[in-house]
Amino acid sequence: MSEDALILGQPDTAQAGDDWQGIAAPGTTDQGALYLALDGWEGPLDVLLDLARRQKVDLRQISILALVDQYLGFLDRAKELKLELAADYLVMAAWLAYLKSAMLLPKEEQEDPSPEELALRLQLRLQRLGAMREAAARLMARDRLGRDVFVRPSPEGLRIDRTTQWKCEWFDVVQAYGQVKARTAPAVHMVRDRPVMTLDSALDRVSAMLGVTLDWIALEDFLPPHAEPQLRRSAMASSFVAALELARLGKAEMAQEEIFGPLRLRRIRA
Amino acid sequence: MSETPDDLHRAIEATLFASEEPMTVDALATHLGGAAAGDVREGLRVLAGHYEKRGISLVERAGRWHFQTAPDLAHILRREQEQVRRLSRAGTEVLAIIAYHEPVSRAEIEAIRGVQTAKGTLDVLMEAGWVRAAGRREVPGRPVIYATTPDFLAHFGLASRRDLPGIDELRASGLLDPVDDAYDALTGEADDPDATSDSVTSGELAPNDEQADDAL
Amino acid sequence: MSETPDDLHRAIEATLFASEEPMTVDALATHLGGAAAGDVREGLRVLAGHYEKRGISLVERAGRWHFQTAPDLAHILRREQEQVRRLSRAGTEVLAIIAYHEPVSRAEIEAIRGVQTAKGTLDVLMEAGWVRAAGRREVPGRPVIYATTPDFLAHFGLASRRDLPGIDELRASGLLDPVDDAYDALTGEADDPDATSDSVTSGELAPNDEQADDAL
Repeated sequence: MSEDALILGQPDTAQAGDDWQGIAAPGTTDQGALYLALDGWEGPLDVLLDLARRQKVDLRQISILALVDQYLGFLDRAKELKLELAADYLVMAAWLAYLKSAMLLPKEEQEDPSPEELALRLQLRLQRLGAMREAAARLMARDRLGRDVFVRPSPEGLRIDRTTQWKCEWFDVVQAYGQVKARTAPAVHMVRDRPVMTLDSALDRVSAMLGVTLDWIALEDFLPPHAEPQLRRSAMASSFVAALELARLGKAEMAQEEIFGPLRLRRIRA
Repeated sequence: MSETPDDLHRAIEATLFASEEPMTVDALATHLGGAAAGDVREGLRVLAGHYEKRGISLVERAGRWHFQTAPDLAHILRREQEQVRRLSRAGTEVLAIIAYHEPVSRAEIEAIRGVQTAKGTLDVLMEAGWVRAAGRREVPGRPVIYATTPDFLAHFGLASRRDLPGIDELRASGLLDPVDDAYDALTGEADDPDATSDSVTSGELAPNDEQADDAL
Repeated sequence: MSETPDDLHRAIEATLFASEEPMTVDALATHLGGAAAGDVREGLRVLAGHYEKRGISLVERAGRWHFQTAPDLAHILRREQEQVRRLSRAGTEVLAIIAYHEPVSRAEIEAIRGVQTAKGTLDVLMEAGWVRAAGRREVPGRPVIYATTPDFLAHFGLASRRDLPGIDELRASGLLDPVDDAYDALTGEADDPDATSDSVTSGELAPNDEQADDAL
């Protein structure tokens, strides 16, 4: 088969199948002595499949007993040749020996699972491996690209040149310029005129109002009426400080009946 | 077809001739400035017919079209040095198992082959561009599963996986089913309530069956 | 020629298709196992006739034959695809500055914008055909100076640069007022590394300010 040439490391077993000369014999030496090429086998199942094929019947009809004998014979010969066998070959041998002895027992003495079942499962596995091996061979024998059929070695290739059409509106340009100018124009910082009542003016105002009467006056009443909230807060703060200052100078006295209660102020008679 | 091909046929011909890669109908339609996919498909059919008996063929592989030399002329074209990657026997078997069973996990491949798969085997197939990881199987361990690629179909001259040699027969005869399924089918699972425990027992006896059980 | 090409024609066809290089009649004859040169020459003539009206042509150049795409279909191999893209904010600003101040150097543009200008921004404007290099400024370093093109005027429908609104007009129409939104948009711009770092810095400072307020 032509695909053999493509397969590396394959023992020459496909042809040998027609002429079974013993075990896995890729050939014989001049003396006719067999030699084994265990490297070529892909494990015990591979050996079993090859042995089964040599029965020259459909894989569904193979004799498992004959197969077991052939496998055990294969291993015996390997031992004679003092070949080192991988453990899985020996495990398979032990299992097959067990299978053979079970199959030779009268039916009623057979254990569960029955040897027939084990034999059938082995057969099914060999069929599957055999099917895939055949499929692989058929696949490899197809007209393969680069071996049997060829594409153009160096096609020109299809090129798509992408060009960009840039889009921008007149207004965008003008607006962008405006924003650049606005952003980078020298900035002049001006502090806003905030409505405040200075301490001096609060002192003047509170002193003047205290001079009018000897009664207690609530601090709020010193504030300018109708003042906007900001000015009012400022006036409250400066009037409070002014009241403290007047109290310190002995010109006024302060009273508060409860925490956060209204703060009252009265002139001290000189 | 007539001796004077129409413009669309000529355009498809030229495009596929110059393309570095096989092209789908859609890719062709897009490249040809939005030709109707139906027209392109019909054009490809006509062209494939025209080239049928020539030294060049127009072929479809995995839904993508390309020109290649006629297979029967292999003998005059085969190069001194084959450009085809040489695969080991393990490589060809693993490739076949993936192609006929895809998607499959490594354990499932090993269950069929009865041996462990060398690390390099799958790598070689993936490097060749014939096999790819196709996700994970949602079973304990979440094993990676493998499938073939469009390049695989192109290389082996297959229009689709349905063209895999003998796949219908293999499927019909149950040879693509796992051993356990085939066993149950053969023995009739209904009258064999112990079938499950049996298979576990046999798994213990035959070391290689463990892998098969893992896979299932 | 007839619809069923003869074997020699098919062989020539496949050989030229798969060949790395154009081939002479002699090389073809040799490759085809010693076909008569006369037969090959005649075959090439017939094939060239067959391909005359197709999307692929068989041509002779300096005594060597090869297949090529039909010359009138060259446009299929190289398609142009146009996409419309909006000029970036940075691009628009640089364009505006060039239009108002031309000819300007890059350093001058940056001085006016207050931020560095990415190299690509000017490239885009030149690719768009709106800006051109207009010589060099005769100062140390001889920087390239830029100006707008006639295409710029045409695209924006301007008879001349004098049609651009003046600073006073911009002010009158409110375009010189700081626009918070526009500034925000600007600080988020990639072309504007200073603005970005600024915004990051202020972002870092802001939380501390808040803490300071809380403390009072």
